[in-house]
Amino acid sequence: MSGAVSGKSAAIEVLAVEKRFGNVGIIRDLNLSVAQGERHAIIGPNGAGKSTTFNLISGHIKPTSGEVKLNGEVISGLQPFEINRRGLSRSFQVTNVFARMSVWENVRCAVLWATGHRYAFWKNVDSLPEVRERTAKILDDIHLTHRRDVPAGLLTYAEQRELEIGITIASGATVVMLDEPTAGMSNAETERAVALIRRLTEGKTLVIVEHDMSVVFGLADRISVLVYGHIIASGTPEEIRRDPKVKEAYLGEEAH
Amino acid sequence: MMRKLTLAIAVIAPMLGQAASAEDTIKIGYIDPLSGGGASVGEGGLKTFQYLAEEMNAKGGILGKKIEIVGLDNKTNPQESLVQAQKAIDSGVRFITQGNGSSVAAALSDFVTKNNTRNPGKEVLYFNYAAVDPSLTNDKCSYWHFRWDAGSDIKMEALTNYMKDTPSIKKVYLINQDYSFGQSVRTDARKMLGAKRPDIQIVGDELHPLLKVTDFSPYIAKIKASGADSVVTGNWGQDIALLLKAAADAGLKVNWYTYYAGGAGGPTAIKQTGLDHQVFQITEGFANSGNQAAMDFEKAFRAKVGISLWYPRAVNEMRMFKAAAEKANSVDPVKVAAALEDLKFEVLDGGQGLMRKDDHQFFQPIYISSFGKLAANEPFDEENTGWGWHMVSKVDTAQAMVSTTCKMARP
Amino acid sequence: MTAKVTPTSTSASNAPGKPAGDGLRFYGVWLLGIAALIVLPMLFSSGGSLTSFSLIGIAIVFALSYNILLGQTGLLSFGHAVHYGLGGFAACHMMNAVVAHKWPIPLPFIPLFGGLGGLVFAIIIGWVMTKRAGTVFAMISLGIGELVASSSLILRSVFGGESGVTTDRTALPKMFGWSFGPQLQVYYLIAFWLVLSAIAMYALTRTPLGRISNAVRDNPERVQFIGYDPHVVRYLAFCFAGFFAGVAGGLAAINFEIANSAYLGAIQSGLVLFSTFIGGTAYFFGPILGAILVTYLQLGLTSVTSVWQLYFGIIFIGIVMFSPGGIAGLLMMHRPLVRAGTLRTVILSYLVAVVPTVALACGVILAIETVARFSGGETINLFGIGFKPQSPVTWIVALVLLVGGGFVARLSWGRIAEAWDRAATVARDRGYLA
Amino acid sequence: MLELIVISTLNGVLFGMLLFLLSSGLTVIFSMMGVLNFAHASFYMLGAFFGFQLTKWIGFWPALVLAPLLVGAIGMAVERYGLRNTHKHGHVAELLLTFGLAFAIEEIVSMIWGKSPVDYRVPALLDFPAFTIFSTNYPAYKLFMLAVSIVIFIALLIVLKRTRVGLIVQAALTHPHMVGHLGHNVGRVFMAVFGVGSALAGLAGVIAGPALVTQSDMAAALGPILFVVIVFGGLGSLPGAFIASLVIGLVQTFAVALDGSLASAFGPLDPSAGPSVLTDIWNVTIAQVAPIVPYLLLVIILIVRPMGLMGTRES
Amino acid sequence: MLEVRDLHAYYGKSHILQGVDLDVAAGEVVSLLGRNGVGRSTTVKAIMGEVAPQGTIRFKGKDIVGLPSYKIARLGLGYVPEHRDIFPSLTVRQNLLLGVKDTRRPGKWRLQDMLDMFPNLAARADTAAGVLSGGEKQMLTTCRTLMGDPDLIMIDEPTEGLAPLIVQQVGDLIARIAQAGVAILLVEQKLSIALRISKRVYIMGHGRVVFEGTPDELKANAAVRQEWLEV
Repeated sequence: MSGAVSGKSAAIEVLAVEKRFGNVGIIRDLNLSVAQGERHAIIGPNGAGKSTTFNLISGHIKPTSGEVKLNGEVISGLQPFEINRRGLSRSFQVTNVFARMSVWENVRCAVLWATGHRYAFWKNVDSLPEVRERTAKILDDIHLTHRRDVPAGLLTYAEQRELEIGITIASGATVVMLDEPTAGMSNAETERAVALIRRLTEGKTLVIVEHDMSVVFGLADRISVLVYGHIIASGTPEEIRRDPKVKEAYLGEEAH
Repeated sequence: MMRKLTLAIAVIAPMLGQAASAEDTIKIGYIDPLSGGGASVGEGGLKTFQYLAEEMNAKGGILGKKIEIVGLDNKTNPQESLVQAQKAIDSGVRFITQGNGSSVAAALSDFVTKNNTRNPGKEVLYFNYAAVDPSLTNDKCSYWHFRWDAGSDIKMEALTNYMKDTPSIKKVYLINQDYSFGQSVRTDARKMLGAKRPDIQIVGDELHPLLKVTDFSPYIAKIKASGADSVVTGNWGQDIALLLKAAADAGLKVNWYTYYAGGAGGPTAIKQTGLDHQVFQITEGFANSGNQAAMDFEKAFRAKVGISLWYPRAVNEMRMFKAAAEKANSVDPVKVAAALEDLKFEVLDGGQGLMRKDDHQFFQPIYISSFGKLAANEPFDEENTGWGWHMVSKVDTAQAMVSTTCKMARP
Repeated sequence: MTAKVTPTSTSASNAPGKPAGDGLRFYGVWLLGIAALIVLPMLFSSGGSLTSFSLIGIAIVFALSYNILLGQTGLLSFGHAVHYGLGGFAACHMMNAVVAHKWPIPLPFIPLFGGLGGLVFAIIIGWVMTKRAGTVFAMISLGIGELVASSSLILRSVFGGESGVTTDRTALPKMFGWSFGPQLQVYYLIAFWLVLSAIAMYALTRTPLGRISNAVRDNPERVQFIGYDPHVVRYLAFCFAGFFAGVAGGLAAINFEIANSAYLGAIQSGLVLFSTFIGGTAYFFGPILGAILVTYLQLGLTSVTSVWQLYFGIIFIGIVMFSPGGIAGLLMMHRPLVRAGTLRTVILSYLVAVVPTVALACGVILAIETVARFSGGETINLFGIGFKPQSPVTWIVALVLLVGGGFVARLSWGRIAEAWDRAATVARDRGYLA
Repeated sequence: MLELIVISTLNGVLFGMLLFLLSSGLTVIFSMMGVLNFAHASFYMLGAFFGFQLTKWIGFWPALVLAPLLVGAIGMAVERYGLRNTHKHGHVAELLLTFGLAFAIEEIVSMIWGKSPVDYRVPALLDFPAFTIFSTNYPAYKLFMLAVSIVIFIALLIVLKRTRVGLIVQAALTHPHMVGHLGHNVGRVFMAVFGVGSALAGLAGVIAGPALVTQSDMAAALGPILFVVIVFGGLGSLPGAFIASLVIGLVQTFAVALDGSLASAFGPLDPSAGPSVLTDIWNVTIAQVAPIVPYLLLVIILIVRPMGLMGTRES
Repeated sequence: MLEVRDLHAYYGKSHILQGVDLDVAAGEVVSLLGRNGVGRSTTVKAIMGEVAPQGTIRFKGKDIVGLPSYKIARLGLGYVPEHRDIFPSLTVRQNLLLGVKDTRRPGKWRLQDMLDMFPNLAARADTAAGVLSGGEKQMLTTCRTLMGDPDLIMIDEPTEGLAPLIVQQVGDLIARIAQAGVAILLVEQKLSIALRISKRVYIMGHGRVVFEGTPDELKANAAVRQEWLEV
């Protein structure tokens, strides 16, 4: 249904993936291809399996069958941290920050692996200049510099969502997946978040799950529509807007 | 200013050592469990010593000095014992006494020895009234350690001397706790029985973990399967109570030769199981020993303290301490220690005892008694069960002597 | 493990970019601590005090090592004493070996071998243990604790049965002419290692690994998506905790000159859990406070009352219910107020509450002691006033204190809560409280 | 040999059922509330002492009913005034609360009843050998214990699976809010569950008290093994606890019956090597280590299958 | 029957509901529409007391703010949550029986009626509810709540993730409930059912009610649909 985009090599390829929980098939014959540098949105009604798709790609759950490739390399079956180390980073729909740690620490932790400090127990984390600079830059990018010493659990909801994005992009991954980054935000906050995402994912591959259509149409180069664990349509925003199947899936009525 | 501050902190801080109190009292540090699992035993011992101290004080104390027993809770933990010993020494204690747990005894003996070499002039004596591990008077012996209880090897010597003359014993089963004391019971029994009654068959030799068994039925099943007619066990505490209970439940009919069936809860358990005169105990004395002085003491003791005298050896210890101090005409530990060596002493239950110089082990007559319905001339029951100990055999001091490997380092 | 949000966390307090004054204060606190360690034995020189201080020092190292697990990494262990004990045995055997083979290793180096003892076991057993956190880890640690404690009685050649392994610390080669016979020298040895270990463990919290441990504690799932394997993080933290527990065990072995199965047991594991939790796991100094308090109570309460365990239980329950952040959490709650300058209102309400609360506490103590001593009939000595447990006067006093104190105390606590709300609101407005 | 096998099996089953009696309440509480109740063994001890005291005053049979009720009431109070307030701080705090409680209860018991074992006897009605196999008696009281365990197992299964209250409890396990939305008072359900769990521990105490030693340290002695049972069986699974009790009872009993050691299997080690860890391990008999075998089983099963034998979730 | 005035609710510090007003009269079917994340589910949760509400909520004239949810339920307010919280280990029959609040006072919906109404459920009455399909689960939860004899039932997104045919069936069920005289507050994303059975509709946006009217009014108002509902 969604063949590889010609011209560019695919950053993410999902090939005939299936996921069953017991007898229930959540994802059926899922095929998806996201080109390098593309901003790709996955939409679909509640319960269609969008988050499951995210979890399958990021290694959170393992597919029952099929394959997931990242930059041509098979990653299905790898642990999440192994996938992350190969350059894929994701956020979570439910805010998933390190609640008892400060904003600064949250972002810094996400920077550590990518800067090569790994499990080091002989370095003072405060005196690593490149870590500090990168963390400061990201904090600046997500507009949380003034909140740097506040425990993440005490941030406002919107701030936590922004921090979530910050953590996700902190590692410098080339493929970024955001799961409903603006859910629960006010209009103004949403606008700010969209601008933020656009800026931070410049030159990267972005996969986003989103309900807010203004966000989707504002951000995405291509859109895939997921219904019942299956992609029913894939194309540019205009193509999707016109697709009658999409309208039916969303509004439960024939287009009129 | 600093002094005041120090004082203030010292007042609010009970642990920071009290100043040594008046010199006219002799403080004896009683280090045994006063809380936790072993507390029932420890409290009984404390009451015994306190009773003895009162009795002596009423008669003028030792060389005119009053005796004070300082109870120190060691929670049956060797490290805690050392802390308590240190505290006691700080508060002017020069004599400590302890009995429960060979591990504690080993630690204390070692501690006292080191303390005395490192702090000359501040020597401390350690009176052991119940820890029976033979190593304490053999390879680990110390000049500063004196033991009034018979070592487990001595008790076994006495027991096997009795068994030697009891032809009905043919098949013996050994069941013991898996630690040094239990193991010494087991090895001594094998060795001594082998030497004295080679015809006796050891049909089983069991070690089980210390105080961890909740159900002894499997062990009873094994004993039964082995066809044993007698069981020898050093078990104490719940390990003897549960063992006897399981035996009674299963209807096992054997004779039990024990070290500690008379400990707290033991008599109750035996009465519950109905093993009438089938449980034997090896002790240095018991309530119905027939010795008038001992029985008078027992009566007075029970009236005052409310428990039976588990530790006739505590009486011997305190009285002998007094005798030694008077002999040395001093309560200086070094002089008392010297006076105690080879001191002969008439023990509570009658007969001559001897504190052997070679290993500081006290030798005394040993009794084998059985627990059951009381005869007319036996006034004392145990734990209000209506049953009591009955004399089976008395082994004289000479027959209860064992050799020692102790190479004592003398000051 | 449920993530609990505390007003300020370890991490927040030492983020870089703090004003220079903070840095000075930071080193000042450490120097003050070291000075106190040096001066203490000059103020209290009796053998008993020195022993107490030594034990407290050991307990602090042990509790800090436990907090690497509980506070830093979120692992609840019921068997931490295993490393402590093995460290103790390793140290004892090393000391004996040094003496036997005349190796030129003086006593001050011995705790290192204790640490290695704890570490080696952690390395061997840790990988499978730290596969999972939460209840599974807690239960495995319980099982391992029991297994090792039991094995220590079976493997006699290593553990010396229940009488343990003894050693003589004075027989080792001398250093600076110190024999380490006197307790004072041992105290300074322990103090030295305490400072060393505390600095090392504090430094550990400021390394990448330390920070990632916090992240694993807060959210092990998310950690995987920033490139880390939480299993490896837990394993490394476990090894460090094992090492420092081993150091503590080695110090204990030097202090007591004996290592035995009591080092390894459930009681020891429980005590360190008590200390750490009562002190507070969210701050580095929490376990230090806890270790001091618990060791002090353990040494002090036993000589005052026979039912010390009950007081222990009550204190512990009180902390769990009313201040799950421990003493440190309780203290640090006030920091934003101090900064905002609104502490006064709260302090005043505390002063009001002190009297009825103390009365209530006295009532509780009197009631407990009356019951505990009823059969024995020993007099209860409360602030120099003697109470006879059998006398109805005692019961009435206890009852009045309990009910009256309890009633008034509740009222005054209500006022504290109000004062808190006021102070906190102001602090929040001024931006000192998030 | 046959004799030993038969008797060991019987003993194993009897002991296993005693373990189940003790751990059923713990399982019920864990499965419903996710609380690992460290004070469970303390409630068991309270049951034994209440049973002892009430037996003295009003006889064994009334005590058998009354003592568990008392313990249950205490359990409910603990839930209502302790655990419920602690719940928001997470399971660790709840667990630690019960940990402290265990400390306090032990001391209270020894304050009231002293530290020595009390004379708590098997009721006269059941104090006779029920049957004899290979000349080994089986006392009626043990069979009574066996019967009670099985009755409790079946009763709990029925209550949980068949009755309305059981349904509410089961539903509240996964969806407490939903149960509230259907008009059921979940708080009271949890309080009742904790009460029932504690009462079961109390019942176990009343019954096991005369068979074992009733003493103030009995809780500490039995506590850890109960955790082994419920973790081994699978946290929260009643059938799991039942099977685990049996397995551990049998394993422990048969381990005692076996005298085997590595030395007896492969011959003694060269004695010239001297004492070492190896000789210790070589010479230790299975019987010697029997009581620690359960802990070994625990560790192994948690490593291999963290949810336990029949469990469905890890924590 | 249900009166909500100036309802506010917060998740942590985020202000989710910013003054919601709505009414449901006895026997009336009302739909609450809007996109995801605008606060529709939070509104019903706040009414049930699952989210701490501020403002006024009256049910049958009684103020229910601050009551525990089981008491609210006992007043006759039924709630079918978004995620169809069936009790998976219990059988279908047991699930239904748990809906009954008081066994001594049978309500107007009986177990047999339910099973008769839904042959699918009847066929699986004694299997564990966990294996049901999404549509069957929706039927089950709705029926379960009905067993408690509510006077007003709030159903949150009943058609979520359901195939069109099943959506139809769910619509029928809701219509049948309405016929029986039970008031309904339907939270929906799909317009079809809502427009078919509602008497009035509310549309929410950004934590407020932004439109109130009849289905016909909504159909006529393309601007509102475009801004607040459509893709």
